[in-house]
Amino acid sequence: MAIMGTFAFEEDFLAAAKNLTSSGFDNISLLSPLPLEEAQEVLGLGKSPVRHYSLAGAIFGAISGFAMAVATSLVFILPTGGRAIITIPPFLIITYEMTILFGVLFTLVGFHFISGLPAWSDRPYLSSASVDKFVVVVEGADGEQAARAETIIRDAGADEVRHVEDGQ
Amino acid sequence: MSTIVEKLRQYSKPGYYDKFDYHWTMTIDLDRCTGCEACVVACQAENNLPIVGEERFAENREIKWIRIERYWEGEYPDIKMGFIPMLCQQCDDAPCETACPVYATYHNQDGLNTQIYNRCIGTRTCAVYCPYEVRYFNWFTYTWDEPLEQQLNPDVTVREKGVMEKCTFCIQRIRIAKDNAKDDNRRRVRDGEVVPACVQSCPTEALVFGNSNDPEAKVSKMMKSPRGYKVLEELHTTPSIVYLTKVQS
Amino acid sequence: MFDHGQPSYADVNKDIISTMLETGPKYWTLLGITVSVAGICFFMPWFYQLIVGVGAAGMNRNAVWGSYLSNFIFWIGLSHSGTLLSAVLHITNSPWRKAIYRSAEAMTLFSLMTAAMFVMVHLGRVWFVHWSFPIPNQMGLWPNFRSPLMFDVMAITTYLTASSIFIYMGSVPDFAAVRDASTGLRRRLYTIFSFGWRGTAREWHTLGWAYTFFAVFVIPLAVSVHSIVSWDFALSAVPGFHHTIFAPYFVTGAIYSGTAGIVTVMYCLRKFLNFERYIGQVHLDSLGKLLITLSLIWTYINILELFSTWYGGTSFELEALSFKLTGFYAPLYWEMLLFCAFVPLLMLFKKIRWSWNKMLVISILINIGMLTERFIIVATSQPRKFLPGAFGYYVPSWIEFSITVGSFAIFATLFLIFIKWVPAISLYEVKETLRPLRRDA
Amino acid sequence: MAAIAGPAINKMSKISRRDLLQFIGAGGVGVAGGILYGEGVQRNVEFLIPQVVPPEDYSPGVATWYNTVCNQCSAGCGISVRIREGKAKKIEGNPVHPVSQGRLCARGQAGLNVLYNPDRIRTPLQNAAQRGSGNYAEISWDEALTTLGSRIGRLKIEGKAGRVRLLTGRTRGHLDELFAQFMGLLGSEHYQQYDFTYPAAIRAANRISFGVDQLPYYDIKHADFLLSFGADYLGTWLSPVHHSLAYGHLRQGRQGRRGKTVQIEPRMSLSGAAADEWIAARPGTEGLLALGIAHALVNAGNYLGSDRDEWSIALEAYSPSTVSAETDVSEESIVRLATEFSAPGTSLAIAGGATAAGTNAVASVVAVNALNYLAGNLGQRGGVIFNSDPAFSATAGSRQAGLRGMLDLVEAMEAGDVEVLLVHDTNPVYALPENVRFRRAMENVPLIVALSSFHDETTAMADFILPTNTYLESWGDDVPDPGVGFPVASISQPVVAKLYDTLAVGDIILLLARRIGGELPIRLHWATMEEFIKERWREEYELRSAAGEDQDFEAFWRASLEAGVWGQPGAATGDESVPSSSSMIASITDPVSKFAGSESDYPFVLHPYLTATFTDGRGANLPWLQELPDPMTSVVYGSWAELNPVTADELGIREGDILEVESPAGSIRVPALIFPAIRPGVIAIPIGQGHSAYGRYASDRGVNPIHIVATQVDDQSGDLAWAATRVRIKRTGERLRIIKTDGVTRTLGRQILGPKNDHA
Repeated sequence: MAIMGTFAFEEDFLAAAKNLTSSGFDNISLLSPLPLEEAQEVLGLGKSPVRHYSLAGAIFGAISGFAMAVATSLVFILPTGGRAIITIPPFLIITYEMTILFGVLFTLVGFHFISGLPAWSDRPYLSSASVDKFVVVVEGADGEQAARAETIIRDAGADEVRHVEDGQ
Repeated sequence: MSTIVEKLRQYSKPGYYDKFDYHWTMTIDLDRCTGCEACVVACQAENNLPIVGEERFAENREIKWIRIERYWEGEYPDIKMGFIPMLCQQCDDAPCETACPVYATYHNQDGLNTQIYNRCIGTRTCAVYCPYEVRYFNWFTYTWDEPLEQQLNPDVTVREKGVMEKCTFCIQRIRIAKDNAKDDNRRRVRDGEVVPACVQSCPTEALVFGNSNDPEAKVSKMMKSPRGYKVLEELHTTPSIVYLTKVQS
Repeated sequence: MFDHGQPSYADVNKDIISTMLETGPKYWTLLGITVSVAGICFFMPWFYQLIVGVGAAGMNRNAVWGSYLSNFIFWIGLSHSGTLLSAVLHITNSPWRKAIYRSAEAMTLFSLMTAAMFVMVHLGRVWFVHWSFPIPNQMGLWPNFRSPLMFDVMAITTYLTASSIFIYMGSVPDFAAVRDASTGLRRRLYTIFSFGWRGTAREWHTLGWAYTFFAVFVIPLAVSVHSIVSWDFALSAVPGFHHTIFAPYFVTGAIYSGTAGIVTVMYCLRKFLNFERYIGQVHLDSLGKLLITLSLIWTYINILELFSTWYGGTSFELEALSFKLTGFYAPLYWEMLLFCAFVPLLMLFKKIRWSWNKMLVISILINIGMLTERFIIVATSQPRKFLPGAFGYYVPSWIEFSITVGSFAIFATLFLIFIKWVPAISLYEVKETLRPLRRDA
Repeated sequence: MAAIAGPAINKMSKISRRDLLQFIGAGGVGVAGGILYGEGVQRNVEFLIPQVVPPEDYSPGVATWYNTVCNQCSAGCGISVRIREGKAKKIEGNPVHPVSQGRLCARGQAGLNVLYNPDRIRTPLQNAAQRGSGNYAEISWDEALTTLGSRIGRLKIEGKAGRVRLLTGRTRGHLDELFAQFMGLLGSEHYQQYDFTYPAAIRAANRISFGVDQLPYYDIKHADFLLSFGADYLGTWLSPVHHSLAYGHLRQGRQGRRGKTVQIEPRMSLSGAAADEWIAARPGTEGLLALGIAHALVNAGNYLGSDRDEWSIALEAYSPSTVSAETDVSEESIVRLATEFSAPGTSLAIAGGATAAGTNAVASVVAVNALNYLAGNLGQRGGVIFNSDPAFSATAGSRQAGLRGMLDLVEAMEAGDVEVLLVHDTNPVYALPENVRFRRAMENVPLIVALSSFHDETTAMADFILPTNTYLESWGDDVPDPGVGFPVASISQPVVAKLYDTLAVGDIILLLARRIGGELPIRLHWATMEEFIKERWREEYELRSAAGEDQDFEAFWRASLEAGVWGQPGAATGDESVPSSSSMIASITDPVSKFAGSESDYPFVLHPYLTATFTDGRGANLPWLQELPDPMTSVVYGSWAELNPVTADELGIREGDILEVESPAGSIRVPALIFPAIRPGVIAIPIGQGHSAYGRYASDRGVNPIHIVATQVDDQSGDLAWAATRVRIKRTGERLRIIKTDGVTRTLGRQILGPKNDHA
């Protein structure tokens, strides 16, 4: 059982969100057509752990990149141009590129883990949320809880409130 | 463990990690060279260089592993002509080698700068990097008018379109000489036992070829001549070909 | 910010998504043209060249590198428009970026692809190109990481990967919007594209962070890519190539031509997708200012290059210099200076900076200039190396010209396909620039 | 390879073992796309061993080397041919042969192009349409020989054998003897040779000066000072390879002694480029210059012979001052040359090229001979050494027709006195001036038979073409002329099985003799040329074995075959006896060439020159030589006319402007080339191109300057004075790109030829 409140105005939407959190609803999601700093603050989202992934990727890339270059020259001991077998400067360039490559890839992976995407299962959603409506979704609330949530949302000035079964 | 470390240390030093048995070297005495171009034909015959035809020459796409460059000095009547045979200098610090992304050209045990045709993907970077412009690219797959192909040397590959090629110091001859040396249990090839086609043909004996690791070899003696110099020395490609200047009287 | 009054959130969705859903005959004819030009001018000559050999092009002993490589540099350069620009502006969060960055990044992606095509065309034995990638194979072949060309391979593959991820992640919320606006197969497709994006605060938050990191990675990458391309030349001893200035020279040139490219694309988007409402004077003006700055830097570096060559004073360098300034290709050189150094100065006048048509002309001239610049670098240095006996010159063959033309068609084709699959303007970021509606409003 | 340890080598072997895998790999790639697939796979199948070092399991086949004689020019170098799987792969000099000593010139090595030339005639041919149409029908040998045999036989019976004529190129050794016998037995004294390059003047001059009718051995090798009057001894003169060897030795072969060379010629040749001093005397006055030097030499009292007074009288008229005015060579340099020439140490003067091809040719060479005499170079090491003892039959030279002989032949043909003309290995239609009208004269000959391996301008007129083996497929022998100072004879033997239905010239003659009948078959009883040669060698051997040779002939024969040459290095190096000077003094005449065409109408002197590659045009059908950049100009494929830059500026001529070069005898159109080392007022055009029918590589390419040479005879030698024609040039306004491999021919101050501070 989930309750969805649709707002036309950003300010009302945020107000509703605040009230809900302050009155102890923790399982709420705030759908908006554009990123809203305030909404994220309401949910108390601080620094995203994505950055750890980026760092890990970069480090991994750097090491593997350099390792690959050195390994190659040691496996194929083919002297070229009188240079050393292990020639640092060119290998640093390879390292550099690999650092970035894996940094990006890991960040991508990180994004998916943290945001929980892809998630194609049908979750409470209103298509207008991608246009101009702001939607508050309160999940796992039932009976008296639900009623409270609904009132809070209505008070905040929702255009409409609807009840949807979870996992529909 | 220590050996590994020490190998790594060794490998991170420039230069070659191993003392070669051979360092094939050529000296070219410009005081003997008459520019007759016997060497050019000798090379063409030995190394299956294509007959490219008039249009290709017009397009500057001829293939001549060794060519004679000519430079005038002065004006009529006090004018002099200087010939200089130009072929792959088999540089020890060859700019072309580092350029190849697929190791198609590298430095072999005899100090030769070798081109592996079937590894080449035709980026042509080596030719751009070569200051001596002695690398030649197969813009097309060349054919021979029957029965001229019967002359082709079976010891040398015919190159296909899209690969780079260049002077090899007649490596096929070197290989045969080495095999012979091996057969009669000599560690090294005797001096003068093997010479490239150009050296062999030179009517004035201007070209001398040999192993400069062997101080007794004729080439080692020639290299010591006060007239000796290397072309474009300032680029520090450390060529394996030493020229002896023409004496100006 | 908005020349024609502020649109509502709904308008934004309608205006932008409609350009994807409603496809008129004009689009199809345009697409038809670009596709056939690409086929006839690019692929047919290329296949011919594959059969006879690279000799089909005009390159010769004196210049084994030709227009294929100069085009390669040009397209790589063009690619610096998007990712770099959008990333930099994202981090410095300048609002005017938001309307244009999507298509700018698309440019990046597609010009990179075009550039990659030119590598293929350039190679003597393209059917073995996979040997230049670190792919384990039965022959035990493995690339030589000491080679500047390997730097290229690594850099460009990384760049391609990174910028495609960059543009895709930036578009995920918009894919969701398209999903919601469409039905049937398209809806199902975009459900997949959008990963089932709902636009929850958490999703926005994660995306924001990830996106910033992408940007952070992409900026140094973009810089390194063109530096590395320049090193293909600068690492050789060839007079005219062997300059320490080359890396900044190339990078500046790249951003320069890229930015000019954006102006051109903006113009087209405005014209053909009626985005007048979103792409306005402010964008044009800021781009114009950026272009002036870049042109000045570019000119400065050019002068530096000439100077250091002259100061080098060796017979080699001086010959290369005189050949560039007075030799076979001198007219091209001066044309380049005119288009890239002098014409852009016109943008100092607001009148010109604010006129779309004038800016279009200037931006195109700049890119013509840059195209010739790349060509001059390749074509004037090689034929004048160290041994005068091997001096010569190089003239592109008609096949090279045709392939050059075809490459633009390829780019256009990709772009046309793009605007039908991805919102050419970022919906949510435009919305960010709109004043939020208030009850009292 | 395993002999040398080391990772790099292991890698190399790995690479080679990868071939099949690579094929598979490429196949995998191919699946990606049609054309790439095709390319990837096909190429790899075709070149399964395409790499710089052959794979381990591929052991280099063993090549066999056969020694024989080069026939590409008349130097008679010994060559070794490398044979693999029955195919000739490479030609190199024969190390034991005294002429080539293991070295070989470009032309000699291009002999393989002769053997494997796509344009070779593969079966006997009979003219199917009217002459010159080049329209031939194939016939069998039997048919051809029977027809000819009966035709000639009838003439013989009718006693008209004199109406049969044999014209060959420079033929030496026992083939020459066979020809002579054949014609003799036939009853015709008309066996002549025509070779444009034959140094008739030198021979005649030696007869006059020294009373020896031969080409002496010029010992350049040991000379300290070499004075060459127009002789391009490194490119085309007499024996280039041998001279090159000598030159190398002269320059750097002796510790602390570097010989000096001076070249006197209007246009710088290879030898001129090599010389320390290049003097462009006024064309046609080189002989005069020689006399001037002689005068200075005698006056300076550097000649101490008893007959010095006679000399000074004879040379009175040629004081340096007068000579200087005539030759445009400064007085002091004449005197200097005289001193240097008579300075201690060996000196040598030689004459050739244009100097020996004027109307004054013999007189000039005589003058040069005088120089050698006065400096005491005769019979000396590093001087002129007479080949006292040729191995055998060095008489061939005396059959040289020269221009006079050819004019007689033309006359005879026009008068209808020639019934049958046998032509072999000579191309007079090409190598004679057009207004000799040789070609037109041939039309009056009822039956022309060409014995040749290739179609050329002369065979185009033949009714029958009998295809001959190339020199690499035939038996023969040769005595190098000039010799090397001691008796030498070389054997030439087939090195490969003949490629086509062809026969060696000797065998054709023998077969023909059989068909003709009469006493010919009895006297010429040998089945094959090989048999004939062998018998002759046996006779020679027995003759000489009296002079203390003591192995049996078979052994000797085998040894000679193996070595490809027989010689007596120990033998006397010519007679030291200095010939009497009286005849020489008597023969000193004013050696100034008379040019055809007045200076006013024809302001330029035409200087046709032989090139090291094509000589008299013979080499033009060899692709390797067509693709060999000209040593002095780097031009490939085609002709050009060289002008001095100054002259060119005056006339506003740029490289590539097509000029009409017109002489009193005719005109040709040829592109101009600005050549810095040519005397102003001289136009130099290389000989060799301009063939109309000489195979795919030579035909319709360039021009033939011989055709516009005025037909002037040098009276004393009877030879063509091909360097005595004046021309005028006109710009046609058309242009033609001259194909050169050179870029810029100045060093631009780059130290390419060595550091500027030269070690002298």
